[in-house]
Amino acid sequence: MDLVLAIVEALLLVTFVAGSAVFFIWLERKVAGRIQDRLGPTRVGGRFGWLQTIADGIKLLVKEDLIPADADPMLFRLGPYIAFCGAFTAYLALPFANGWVAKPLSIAIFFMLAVMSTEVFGIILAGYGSGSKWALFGGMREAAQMVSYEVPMALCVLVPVIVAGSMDLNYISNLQAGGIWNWYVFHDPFTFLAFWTYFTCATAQCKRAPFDLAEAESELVAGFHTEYSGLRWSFFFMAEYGAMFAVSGIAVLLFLGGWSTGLPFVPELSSTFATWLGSAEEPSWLGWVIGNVINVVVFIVKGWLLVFVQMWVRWTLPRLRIDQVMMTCLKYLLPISCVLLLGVSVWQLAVSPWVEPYFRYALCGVCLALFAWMAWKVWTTRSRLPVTVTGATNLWNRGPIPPELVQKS
Amino acid sequence: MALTDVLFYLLAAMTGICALAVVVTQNIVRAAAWLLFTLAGVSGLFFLLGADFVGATQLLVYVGGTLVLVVFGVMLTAQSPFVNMRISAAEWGIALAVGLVLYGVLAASFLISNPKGVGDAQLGREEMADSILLGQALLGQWQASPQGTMSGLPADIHLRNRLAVSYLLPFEIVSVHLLVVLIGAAYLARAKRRRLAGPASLPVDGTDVSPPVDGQEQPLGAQT
Amino acid sequence: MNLAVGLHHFLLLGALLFVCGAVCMATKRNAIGILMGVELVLNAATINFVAFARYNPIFQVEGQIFALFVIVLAAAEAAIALAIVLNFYNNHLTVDVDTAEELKG
Amino acid sequence: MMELLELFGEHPGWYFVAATLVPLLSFVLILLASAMWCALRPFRGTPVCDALFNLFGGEERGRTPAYVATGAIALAFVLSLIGFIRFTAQQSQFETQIEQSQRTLHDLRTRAAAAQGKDKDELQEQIEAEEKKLENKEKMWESARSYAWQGHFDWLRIRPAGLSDPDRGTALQLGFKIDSLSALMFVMVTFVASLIHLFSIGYMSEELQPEVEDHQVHTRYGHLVRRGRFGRFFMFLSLFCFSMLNLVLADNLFQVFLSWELVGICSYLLIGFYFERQSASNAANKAFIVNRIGDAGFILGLLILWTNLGTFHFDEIFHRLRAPLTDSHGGLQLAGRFVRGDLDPAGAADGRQSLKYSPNGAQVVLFPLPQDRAEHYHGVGPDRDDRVDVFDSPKKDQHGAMPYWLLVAAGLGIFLGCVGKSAQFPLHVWLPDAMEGPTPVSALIHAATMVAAGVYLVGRCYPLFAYEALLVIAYTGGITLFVAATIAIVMTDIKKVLAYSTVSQLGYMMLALGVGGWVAGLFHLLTHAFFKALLFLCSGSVIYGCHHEQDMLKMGGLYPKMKITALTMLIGVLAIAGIPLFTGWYSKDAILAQALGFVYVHPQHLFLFLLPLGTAGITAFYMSRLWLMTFTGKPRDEHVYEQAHEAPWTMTVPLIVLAVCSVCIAWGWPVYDAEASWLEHNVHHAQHHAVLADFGNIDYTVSKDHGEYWVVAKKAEENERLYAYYNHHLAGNLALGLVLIGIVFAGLIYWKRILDPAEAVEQFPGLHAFLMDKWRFDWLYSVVVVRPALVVGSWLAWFDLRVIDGIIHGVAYLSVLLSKWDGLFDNSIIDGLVNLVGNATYAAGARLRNVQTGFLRSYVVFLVVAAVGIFMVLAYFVRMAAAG
Repeated sequence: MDLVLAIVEALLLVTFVAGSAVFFIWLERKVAGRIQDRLGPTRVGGRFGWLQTIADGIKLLVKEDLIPADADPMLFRLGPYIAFCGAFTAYLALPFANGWVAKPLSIAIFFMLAVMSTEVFGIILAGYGSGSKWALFGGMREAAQMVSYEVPMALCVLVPVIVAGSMDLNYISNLQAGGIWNWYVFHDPFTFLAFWTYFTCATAQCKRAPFDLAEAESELVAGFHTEYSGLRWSFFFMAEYGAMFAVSGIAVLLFLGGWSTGLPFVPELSSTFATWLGSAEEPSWLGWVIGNVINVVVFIVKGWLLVFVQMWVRWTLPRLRIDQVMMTCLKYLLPISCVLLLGVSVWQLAVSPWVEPYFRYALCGVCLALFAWMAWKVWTTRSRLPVTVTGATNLWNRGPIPPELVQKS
Repeated sequence: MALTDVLFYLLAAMTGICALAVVVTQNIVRAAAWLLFTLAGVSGLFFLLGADFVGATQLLVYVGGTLVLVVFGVMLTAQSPFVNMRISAAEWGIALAVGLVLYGVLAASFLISNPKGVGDAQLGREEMADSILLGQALLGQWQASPQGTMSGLPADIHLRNRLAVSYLLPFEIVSVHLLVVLIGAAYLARAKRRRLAGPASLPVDGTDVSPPVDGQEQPLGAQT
Repeated sequence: MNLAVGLHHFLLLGALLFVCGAVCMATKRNAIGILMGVELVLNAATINFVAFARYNPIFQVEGQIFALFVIVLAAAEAAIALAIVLNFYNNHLTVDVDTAEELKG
Repeated sequence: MMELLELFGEHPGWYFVAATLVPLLSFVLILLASAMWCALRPFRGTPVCDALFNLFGGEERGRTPAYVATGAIALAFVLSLIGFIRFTAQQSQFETQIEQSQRTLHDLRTRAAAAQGKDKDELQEQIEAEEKKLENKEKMWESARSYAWQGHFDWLRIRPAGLSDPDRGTALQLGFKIDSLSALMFVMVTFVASLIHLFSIGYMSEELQPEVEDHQVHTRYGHLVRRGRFGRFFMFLSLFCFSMLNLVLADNLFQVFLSWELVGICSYLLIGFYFERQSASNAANKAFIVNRIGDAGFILGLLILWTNLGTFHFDEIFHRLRAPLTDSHGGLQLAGRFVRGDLDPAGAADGRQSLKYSPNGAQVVLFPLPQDRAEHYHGVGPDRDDRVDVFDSPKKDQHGAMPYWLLVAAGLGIFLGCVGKSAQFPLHVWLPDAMEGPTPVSALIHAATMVAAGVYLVGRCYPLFAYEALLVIAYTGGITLFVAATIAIVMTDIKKVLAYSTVSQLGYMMLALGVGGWVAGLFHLLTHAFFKALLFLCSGSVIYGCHHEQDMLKMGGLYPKMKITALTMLIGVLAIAGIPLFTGWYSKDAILAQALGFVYVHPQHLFLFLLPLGTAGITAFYMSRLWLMTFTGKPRDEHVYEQAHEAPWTMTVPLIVLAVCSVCIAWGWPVYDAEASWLEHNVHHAQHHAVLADFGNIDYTVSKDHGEYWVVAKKAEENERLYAYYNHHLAGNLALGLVLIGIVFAGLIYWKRILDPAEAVEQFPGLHAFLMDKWRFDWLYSVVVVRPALVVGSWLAWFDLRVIDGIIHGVAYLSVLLSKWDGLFDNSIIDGLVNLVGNATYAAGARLRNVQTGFLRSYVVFLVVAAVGIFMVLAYFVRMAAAG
């Protein structure tokens, strides 16, 4: 029986990862098109260009699998699977809703970090096994980058863990139910900073721009997957997008209140519905399911938002140099994360009893105000987005736009 | 033949076979790959045993850290991946013989001493100390000292200093030791000038392993 | 010997890993290969610890904690060993331990 | 530092200790610096060594040693001056009170005589009160008279084997005893020595050059050329001063003996300063050996005292030997004298013997220590019961007895040491030869340090000299002063004349001590120090000015060339001649007066007055001869005259200072009163009451309730002191007449040149030759002592070479033979075994080497195999254990 349950869960997760990968590829194209004025994605592929992705999938499925002559076949084959397994296994401990998790672990976040750290190895093997110096360089760079970015990432993860006092993601996100000010990102200055630091590290961890030195086309052709094609190649990208959503999910669960809607005075949904439909004595599992479905939706939306931010950053910022990447990690992010860790410990011990919960309210208010102001600016400027003939965008332009610059469409 | 038993046999088979593969393979990078599966299998066994924390640590430290380190070592020190470092068949024979004897001795030792095994404990019984218990033991809040005389300790030791035994101090010591080791390793392996002038011989597969200049391929040396 | 998994099976597996590690150390000329052998041996020890922790309630805490220590110290050992290997490589341009025989009597 | 200051504060005696140690410090400093210099010299070239080398003086070491030594001795002078002032201040407060109360008493009496009625009664009461006060003052006066600072610590303690507790056993002590005598000696020695140091800076300046050519040493290659020894000279001077000061400081005979020998070695080193010169090294050896003869006697005396008294401490010795002043019934008739008696065989009981008092007994009573509790003591003597029980081996707090002849022998032995040091009659021969040393050294030896030591020691040990010993001292002094004076007449070497004058002056001192003029002798010692130092430095200045020309026959008419030297030397001459108001006058007249008093009481010793009296005239004669020959008339040697010049200031300033001192150092008030000398008054404080007991006829019959004893003249015609006191001017005038005659003679002969000394020589050729040969003492000694000693020595040498060395060689040969066999044994068997073991080990190692392949994997295999083996063995044993 439990065997069947395990298989079902695995299938669900696989479908989710693969599906989200497909969705992300589509989203990436659209975002890139929007941000960089790439006309293709805004035109082809039927409505919203959904056919393009399907075509890509079919192409990858039917494409021939090349193995270079002086590659090490075994390692060459092993690479993608290991990478994908790394990313995929992380989902085992990722709760999508209250109690909806494949393998409830009391050390879920630790487990996720651990298995995601094995993804490196697949990339190394791929880079080495390809028997190409570009692949080798890419793999080495990637490995160095991921190994070193794991450290500040783990430290930043520890910050909310200290606040919550547990490594159980489910428990942590339940702690953040209720008003948006209960989210740990607003809990104290250190968690606030830890969120941004974590997000940076996570971006680098799943080798997204501006840290995608591995596939720096300008320097090495396509990094560790230069020699790959077809399905194995797509495994890498499934791993990448899976990892993207995984780290985003971790961020959501740790900082952004997990599946809590953030609406004030709304407690955790599933138990609410359960007691609402049933009673406090015997809560109805239907209400539980309904609440959890809403939770899943909320959670996934939050995760997708973060993924969208990652894409936004990717298509906005230029790529760093490898030594700059390393310097950023080891000279800046690592000390910062250490300071955050110490600071949050001190805060929890000494400061928190005095300022709770007013600091949360204040920080939350400030951030919301800031966000609202930025959204307002974006909204107001987006209505008359100037597109210059050179195609460069200028978001923060003030004042009337010279009419000859406005492109008639 | 419960599911856990099946899983055990699968994982054990994978672990053992990959370990043997580590021994027999001649390509060091392949050996590293086999070692990866071995370690992963071991961690899987830990999860199977219910030791989640240890398993996760195994994954994080070994697979994510040590093994990558090893592979980096391979990459940094590879003249050519297929350079011949074989040993004579005689040595193979000796090593295998000794290994078999050792295995026989080890197996015999506990098979003979206790044919039926310690109790009839089955996997799945939830008596494994979970991570919370582990943390409490580290902090000394939960009694973490041997109770029985199996370890040669007197039977009443837990009566007197039951709460006293805490693994926090060893843990701290180990962590400090780890820090010291990392610093020392970074110092040892810092980027030095090669003794031999001129570029190293190019490997047959064209992998350029000339000494790193900006340290981008030398995680030990350049990053600290 | 019953198929129901018991302590024996883990001990046998640990013994197998131990022997593999020993043989690996004994048959590799590559310094890093020898390092892998060491890792195998340490893993064998870890397996035994955790297995005892599982099957002997007396050790259900110690087993895991010692396993943790073993893992951490193994990491430290690997770091140092690799540093040494790198130095060795810088000096000998090879990682063949047979070339390290300056002190051979 | 603070502790040291507090020490100074609480015990002023430490001033003098410090003053003693400072020269030693400078000696050590210079020694170390020179040692470093010599050690660094070979390593010049490296910068560090060069820096150090220059720090220690560099190639040409400057005057630094001189400055160090001079500064040290000057500091010592300052310290001892402060100590002296504090001492006299503490001492004289008693007397001032006494004098003031006496004055009040006197005018009270006069007013009482004048007044009548009831105020007369009041005055009477006041008078009685004042008298009662004065009685106590008399006690204070006595305590002031014997006032002293002392302190000592055990240097090394001699105790019987197995005796562990530190208090028992006898200790050799180091300590200091400061009474007014030693305080004065300190001031004198340090002062004169400082001036001599200053003088030497100029005089020894040629030693500064890195290469000095010694014109008196002829080698195959011409004159000797050596490195200058400036620093060495001042190093020795410092050591010399330290030894002398330590000698003066000492409170026990042992310490005295130590410094005694130190002085001897210093004199040896300094007399032989130009040791390349044959004459200098001979003189040094002579001085040293002659002093050894004296020291043999000294050691003898020390041994006698140690065996009989078990102590070296002055006060203890004196307390043991001399009768106490009072006992529980008041003053004693024999107070302060030796109490002699005979042991009668009867009455011997439990280790004691009964000793019966008799004036000429064969034994001397040793009195118990301590004597501060006179109440519990019952005296011995005619006025008490004339028996006392003495122990065979008495402890310090018991009565004892020692043979009188041993006491005399001890005194004579110690005096023999003094004879050697102070160059008295039989052993005076070394002093004139000591002129070979540099002139400042001669000045130091003659004025302050060495020869003064003998006289000082005699004065210190006075209470242990028996009557016979004192007589010997007196006659020795008399003979010495006459002999030396006669020789000095004919000497033409300017320094030799001064040397012989020194000898004769020391004879004066000895004579004075012998005839009971304790104060006079030491007083003369002090004054003589000043003017003799002056004279020597003047002669040094003359020699320096005449380019090391010492012969007076080549001098003359130098007055215009060196006025300062001439005038200061004239002052010295007048002082030593005893012209009134010069220092010599006070002291010499005191000696003559004492001798006169002695001769008056003991007419059989008439010579003890005639010799010094006549010698006073002779002294005046040869001293004025010296001065006139040197400075007046027309020059005898044009070359010397042309070259002559005045000395630099470093040499003239000491002359002037010393001249002033030798004029007015002894003045008192009124100046013309010979008895009122301030210096004599001060020396008088230190006089031991034994002197009074022997020569003063102290009357102790005053009853106890009247207070302590004091001095009164019982029978003036039996009291040398009082007679001397009353006839001071008689003796002084006689001497003055002779002095004037001598001076006139000298003036006629050597200044006006009316009389020709050559004629006198022709008239008495034998006498002249005899005097020129210094009474043929050297010949006598060489015949009586040296040659026999050489012959005996040759015999001993033969015995040594043939017999002793023969035995030694035989033994050596045998041992060589033995060791050869032993060597064979060693090489074959012992080494064989050792090599066997070594080879076996080596072979085993060579076998085992194969195991150490250097291949890691083989090690692993060994490891595993070993583990398996151990495991199986263990399992086997476990099985055995399980099986039971």
